[in-house]
Amino acid sequence: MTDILLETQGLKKYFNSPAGEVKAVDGVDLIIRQGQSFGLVGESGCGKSTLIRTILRLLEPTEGKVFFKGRDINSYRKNELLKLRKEMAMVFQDPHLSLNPRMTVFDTISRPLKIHGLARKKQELLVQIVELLHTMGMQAEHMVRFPHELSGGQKQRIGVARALAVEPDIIFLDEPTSALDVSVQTKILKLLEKARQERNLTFFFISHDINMIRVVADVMGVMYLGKIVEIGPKELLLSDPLHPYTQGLFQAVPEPDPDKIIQEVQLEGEVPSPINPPPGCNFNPRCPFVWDLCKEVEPMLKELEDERRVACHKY
Amino acid sequence: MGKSGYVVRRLLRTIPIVIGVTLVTFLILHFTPGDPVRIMLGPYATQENIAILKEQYGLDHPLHIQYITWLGNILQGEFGTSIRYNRPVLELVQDRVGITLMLTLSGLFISVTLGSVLGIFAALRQNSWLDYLCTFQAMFWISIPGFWLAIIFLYIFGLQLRWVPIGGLTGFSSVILPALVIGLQEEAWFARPMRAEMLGVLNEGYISAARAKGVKYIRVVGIHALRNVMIPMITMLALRLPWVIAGSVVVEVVFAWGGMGSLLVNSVLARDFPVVQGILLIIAITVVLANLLADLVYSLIDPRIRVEGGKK
Amino acid sequence: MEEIILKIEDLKVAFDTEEGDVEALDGVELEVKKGTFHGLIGETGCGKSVTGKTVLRLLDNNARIKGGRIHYGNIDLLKLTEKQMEKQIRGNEIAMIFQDPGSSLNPLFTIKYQIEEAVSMYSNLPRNKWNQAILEALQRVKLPDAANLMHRYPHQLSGGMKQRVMIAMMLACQPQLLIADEPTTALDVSIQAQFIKVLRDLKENLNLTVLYITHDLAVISELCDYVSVMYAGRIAENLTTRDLFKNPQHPYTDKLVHSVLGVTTTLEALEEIPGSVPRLINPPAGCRFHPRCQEAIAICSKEAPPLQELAPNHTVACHRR
Amino acid sequence: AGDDSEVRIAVQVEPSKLNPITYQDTETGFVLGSICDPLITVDEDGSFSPNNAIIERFSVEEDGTVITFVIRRGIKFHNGDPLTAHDVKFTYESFMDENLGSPHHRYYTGIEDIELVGDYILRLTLEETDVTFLTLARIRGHVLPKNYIEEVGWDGYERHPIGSGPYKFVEHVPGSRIVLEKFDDYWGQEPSIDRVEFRFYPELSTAIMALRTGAVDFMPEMPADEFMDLEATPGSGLAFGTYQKMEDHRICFNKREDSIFNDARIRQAVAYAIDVNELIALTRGEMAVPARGRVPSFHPAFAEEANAYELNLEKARQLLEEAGYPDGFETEIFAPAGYRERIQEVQQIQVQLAKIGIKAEVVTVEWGTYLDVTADGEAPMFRERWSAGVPEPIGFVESWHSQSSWNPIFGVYNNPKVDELIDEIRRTIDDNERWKLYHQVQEIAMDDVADYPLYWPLVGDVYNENLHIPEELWDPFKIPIYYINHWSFK
Amino acid sequence: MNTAVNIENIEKEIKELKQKRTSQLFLTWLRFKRNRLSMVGLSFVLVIIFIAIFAPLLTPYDPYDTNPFRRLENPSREHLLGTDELGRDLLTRLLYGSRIALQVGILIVLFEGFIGITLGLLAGYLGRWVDEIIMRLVDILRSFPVIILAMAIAGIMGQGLYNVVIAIGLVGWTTYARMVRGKILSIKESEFVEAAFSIGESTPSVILRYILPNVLPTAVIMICIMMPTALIASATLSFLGVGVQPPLPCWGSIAAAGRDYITRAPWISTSAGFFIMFTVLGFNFIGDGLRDAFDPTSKRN
Ligand SMILES: Nc1ncnc2c1ncn2[C@@H]1O[C@H](COP(=O)(O)OP(=O)(O)OP(=O)(O)O)[C@@H](O)[C@H]1O
Ligand SMILES: Nc1ncnc2c1ncn2[C@@H]1O[C@H](COP(=O)(O)OP(=O)(O)OP(=O)(O)O)[C@@H](O)[C@H]1O
Ligand SMILES: [Mg+2]
Ligand SMILES: [Mg+2]
Repeated sequence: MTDILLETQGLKKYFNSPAGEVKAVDGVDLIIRQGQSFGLVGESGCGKSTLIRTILRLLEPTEGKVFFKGRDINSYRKNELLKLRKEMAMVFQDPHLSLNPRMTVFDTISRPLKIHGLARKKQELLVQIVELLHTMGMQAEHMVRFPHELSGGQKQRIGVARALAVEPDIIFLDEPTSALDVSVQTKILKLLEKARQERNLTFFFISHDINMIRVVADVMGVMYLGKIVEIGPKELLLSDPLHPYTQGLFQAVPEPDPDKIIQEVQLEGEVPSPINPPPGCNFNPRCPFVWDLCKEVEPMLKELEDERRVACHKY
Repeated sequence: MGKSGYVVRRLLRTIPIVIGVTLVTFLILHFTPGDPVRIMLGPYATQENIAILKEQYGLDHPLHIQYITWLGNILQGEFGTSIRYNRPVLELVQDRVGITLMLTLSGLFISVTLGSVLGIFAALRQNSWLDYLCTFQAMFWISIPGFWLAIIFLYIFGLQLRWVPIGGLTGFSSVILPALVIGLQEEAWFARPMRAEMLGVLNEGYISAARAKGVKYIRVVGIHALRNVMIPMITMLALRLPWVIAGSVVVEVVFAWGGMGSLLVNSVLARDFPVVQGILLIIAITVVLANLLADLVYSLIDPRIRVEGGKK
Repeated sequence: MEEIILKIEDLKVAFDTEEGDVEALDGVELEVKKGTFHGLIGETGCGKSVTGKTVLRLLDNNARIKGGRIHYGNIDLLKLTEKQMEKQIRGNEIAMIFQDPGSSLNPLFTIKYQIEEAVSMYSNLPRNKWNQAILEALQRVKLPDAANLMHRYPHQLSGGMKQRVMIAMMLACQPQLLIADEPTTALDVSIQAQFIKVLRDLKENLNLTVLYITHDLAVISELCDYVSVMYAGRIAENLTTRDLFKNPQHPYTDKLVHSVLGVTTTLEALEEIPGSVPRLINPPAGCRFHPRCQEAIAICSKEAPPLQELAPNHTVACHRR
Repeated sequence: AGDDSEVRIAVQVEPSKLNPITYQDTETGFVLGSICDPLITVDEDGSFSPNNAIIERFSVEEDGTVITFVIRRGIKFHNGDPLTAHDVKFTYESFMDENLGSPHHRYYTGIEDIELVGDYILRLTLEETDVTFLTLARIRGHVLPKNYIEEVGWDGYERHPIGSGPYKFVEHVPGSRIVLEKFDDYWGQEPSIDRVEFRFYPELSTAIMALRTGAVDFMPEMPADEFMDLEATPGSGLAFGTYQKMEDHRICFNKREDSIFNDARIRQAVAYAIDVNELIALTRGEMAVPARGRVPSFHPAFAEEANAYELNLEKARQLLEEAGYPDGFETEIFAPAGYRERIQEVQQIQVQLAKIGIKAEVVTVEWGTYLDVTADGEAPMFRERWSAGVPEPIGFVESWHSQSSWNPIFGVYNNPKVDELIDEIRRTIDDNERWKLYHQVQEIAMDDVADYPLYWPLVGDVYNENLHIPEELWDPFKIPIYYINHWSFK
Repeated sequence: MNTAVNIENIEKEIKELKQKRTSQLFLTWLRFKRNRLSMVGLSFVLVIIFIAIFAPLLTPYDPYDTNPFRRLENPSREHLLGTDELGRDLLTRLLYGSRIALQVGILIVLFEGFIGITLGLLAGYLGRWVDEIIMRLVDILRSFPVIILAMAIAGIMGQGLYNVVIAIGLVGWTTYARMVRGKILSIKESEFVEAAFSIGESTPSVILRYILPNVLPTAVIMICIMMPTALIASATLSFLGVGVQPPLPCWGSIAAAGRDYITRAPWISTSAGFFIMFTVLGFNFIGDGLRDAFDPTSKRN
């Protein structure tokens, strides 16, 4: 068993909105180990993005702790935060929106290098950037381009290169391919995996596309309405989902197999609003196995064998 | 959040603005050099005369006392008494507000109808000569100073062609030119956004969806698109109001209409504090209220506002 | 042989833009059989939506239909006047659901009003029966509490509900053919699953013909009988859904199918199509796929391959087949 | 006008309050002129005359301290009340009442006593001999209805003023017009025109267009430029008339200690450098008489010997050199904004002064600010105008008196000799003696260049040629607009 | 592909980078150029700038040289547009007037632009009460008609060129502030700013490198769009008698002064008004073109 790289304890992030308090992340306990590729799935609005933004301290948590390499990241003072930024990096969902339209590729990638003092002289910068571009399957000529002069896939590769530039320990990937076409998606995923192997990186993927998480993750988590409902090694989770939500979700995924027998949908209704989540288990209004306890008591994330954990009163 | 909540919040937001407006109004006139009493009495005034009148009008008190007194009076509907006319400001305004209202409303009417029609046609016939003509004429009218346009119109249609009477409010035909000046100058502010909004709305999914249903194009434009375009147009209407009023000031001066505008200009020049303050305040509050009204009106048109408690 | 309800022949559409002409469609050919679900797939920008909109003649102002025929039954839609399209075809015969459920409903009108527009035009019911018809339309797509729901405004519905309202509205027109342009792309998996179920039910109960535009092969496999694969404004391959997964002939189809997550479940096995989708302003000569094709030969860069029939219900445009 | 019984008169400024005791502006005077009757009038030759006036006759006692008025009988106010000596007394008292805030208040402070000798005879007693009293305090012609004012109050009066004049007030539509109507019981010449409408045209060009299109019939005091232009336009359908206005135009200097113009040589230099003829050509064309003293040249008090400072740049430069400014200096010359002619002249003066090295920047400021800065000594030079009554021209010279309240307004002038002479003027009953004193004052002040007189304007009225205005009204002491009851349509 | 990095080649490419950067502007220029109206506008403005620079060479007269004996003359060989009410050559004054107009216009937009952009930046970036205060102030000022408030302000400070600038600017800045704030709010929330923070950029650096460059085009366009408003407002103030002082040859005051002579010398007002219209139209066309050129998404499609 490898070292724990990242751990969250009861992490919460609430937003104020005119309609009330949005409980976007509502008590998340997670453990990410060194070298893992962790994948978190969940439906739109369940708080995935907010979770990783809070872990990265791009948002201040409302409650709870995040330990990175054993140290509480809230104990980092403003000037130390820079260290943290070198160790954690992020790749964003929309390659187009996450690049400054007024910076060339060169500028975009050179910023992290400069900020963290990884290259000072122009020559050093050039060498490193070209190397990064080559890793990403791009050429030096791309350095002079502005984002709008690149294709979507190329932009996302720049986004990845920017994240890789600081040689971080962990990279958070917020649906890194959902804005891309299938054929391009493959390329990015492969490049990411290659980089992970070569640099011994830890990945934290989030996506609503179970098929993607299935392909890239070792360990998989399922999130529902601000909470993790189930977590465990990918194979086990896929073959034997425990939480009723996980089961329903996996069932709902259409399969590109014309021979598959089409099953009846089990997940009725929609994700409730995070402003007034149902009492007890969040999932109880949609759960086919609901009993009274579920409507009153919130299930904790229980540790099962094989590193699996699930938050359901059934277990 | 109910709709009444929205209305209340919107009303509350108006209060600091109204207070700010009164403060600005009050201060501006008080920092203005030139003693109102002296102007009133003219160059022949003696010191005693000045002192007596100052006391009479409370102009000898410290500024903040004057402000509070003034504000207190305003709240009671007392806008003070004109120094020059020796009549209540409100009465003076009442006498003239009709004229200004007629001018601004008829001007607005022309600009909104003309602007909307041109804007819609330009959008429907995008990139046609009509579209370019619409853009060009809109630019043309806003590139002309209002006073100049007024003078030229008067010169051509009044003096040379003698189509309309010159000066004063003497009947329907005398309203045409002044209203036209305001209308043309403002029309651009409706035509161009109307065109842009219309183009935007026509590209919306629900327009295609309505057409896919087989709804006639006229109906799609007239009902589905127009209603959506109305929301920004109402905002624009409120937004342009101060400009229309400013335009009507100039127009009133040129066309010798004795509305609030010319009263204001004369009073500014004569430092008739109470009148200027009163009118400035009335105009500013009208604008604030117009904005409020616009917001409320489109909360009626736009169902989204009722629930979300704010604009999208 | 099944009846062909829609037949597109050699359809060419271009857009005038500031940068030049975009040849969005360059000889699209496909046939939709009555009572089937016909999928249209391809990467972003390949012309799927343009094809759909051309059928209804709802293209943007800067579009030019440069040639081709669209046979609907025995009418050539491209020959009709705008009036005739409005009166006879749109809604009446062919209806269309657009990609984004949020923007396809007019935010300022109630659901009822928007469905009523359709009901009033196409059903021969007296006015007092309209409400009933609206209710039925909503219930047909399994919307709960339809009586209440129809008085709501679009923003008061969730994405999935809006999408179902859209179908209800289009079905209320009682069209023969429904064009659905990526109706599920914006939806979550669980909602998408519910939506697909609704469609499937409709297919069974109403004998609906649907031209289903998507880039999600999984959805195709669950819903469609036939598929057309598009690449850069042309049809690469017309085939059955089964063949798509089991027997793709065009190199592009092959790559596409195997680059789809889910079809392929390991990263190593995922196929990668080198290069990127060409821009349609100056598309490559010959076969538009040839710069990315590993099987390309000399002729591919010179001549555009015509669609040739390989088997019944299977045509492909490739020099190598 | 299409309707013969109505005359429409264009005025540029709207009368603010139709109150005879507080008004300042000419326009209010125009309106009140038809509503009220003058107490005393002045004849063509400039002497007091009871013709057309409320006073039938008046007499001044030997030492000049007692003045007796005999009021004409049979005069009625518009409300039917007879006009009596009580009303005249009331009017005088109103002027004297500080609380009513008449700007002319100070002219009446010399009144010791007002005595009603009968219903129609009134006796004023002055504290000391003041020959100028009658000129300065002739109630600007308007006798107020005592009973009416006591009944409706001053506010009420201002809303609906009445008098004994040929026309009665009908309505004031603020910002638009004032309408008067023929008063049937008028004692004097019966009006031939039934209605008079004063229309307000703040914009001169609009007013002129209105005149040209016949929308209005009469425009008093048309600016010279426009007057001459219209006059030269053939077929305009307009008629023209002029008269000299008792108004002097001058350049004033801030003569306070700290000012550069404290030095008389510099003022003289400026006087030599200014070419009055150019100024007249610029703004008035034919319509002005160059001023060489402070009193109109037709008046016996006019000082022929006073230095007129003909244009002489040599001399001007020499004076500057003597004063220690051989290369000139920089200064400012002020004019009130909106007063076109003054601004134009000031610009021309700027050009003229530049020739002797004085760089005068033109500053135009708002009327209100203008009054402040000129009175507070912040304007080194400024372009003023002053009108005063006749026959006694005291108004033109009195501001030179160091104790006069006008003195600071014109930049402070302090010359004991002049003070003495002006005091003497008031006490001197003999006309010829007094004229001589006037001569002396003017000679001294002109030598000093207390201020520099420019010209006397000729004022032109423009009217519809269908309107008949009797010849004799074109007189500085009559002025047609005060005699609308003598007008008629052809 | 060889992975060995050839520094020289890359440096060459960096040079290209600089060329490309200018070609960015060049692209914008191309888009701008395609718009016929904006080219017309540009030529109008260039003509005015040319006139402003070379005014003394274009006319033999002095704009201040009065001649009381040759006033209000009709256009003639000698005086192409005749003379004004002081006998000055009208054309000369109008030509020199372009200097004043440009000066006033530029000063106004710079002044109001500076205040507006600064306050807009502050409001947008700092948010909370700073935003609240600034935006309420904007609301308050916008409730007053500009001309009327400017008239009052010009009254306070006395007239003159700089006071006109301040008077108009004190209200005019609100437009910039609103625009800039709106823009910042959207940029602030954008993913690339978040990305910048995620790589460790400091707040000042984010403002400087990420926010400002993206606001700048908006600001530039704003300035071009506001120029006409500034010119017209200053002319209107002159008309109302509280503008630039005579004898400065300002178009607004020439038109205002000339209106008294409209029946006799209509060309005074007409030609001054024409100069204003010409310039304003030019700037309007340019502003319109720029808006399209800078923002390729808003192009007429
Ligand atoms: N700044 C914010 N203010 C208020 N509410 C917010 C804010 N950011 C996110 N939320 C709300 O928090 C909830 C979780 O949002 P989040 O973006 O984390 O979801 P997500 O799982 O990433 O969804 P998606 O798959 O759509 O990206 C949503 O309901 C969202 O509306
Ligand atoms: N109005 C237009 N003007 C110019 N080009 C257009 C226009 N509409 C579509 N295009 C171009 O036509 C091509 C086909 O567009 P289309 O919308 O049909 O793609 P699509 O296959 O539906 O893609 P997506 O999967 O992203 O919806 C694209 O390259 C697009 O850029
Ligand atoms: Mg997200
Ligand atoms: Mg599409």
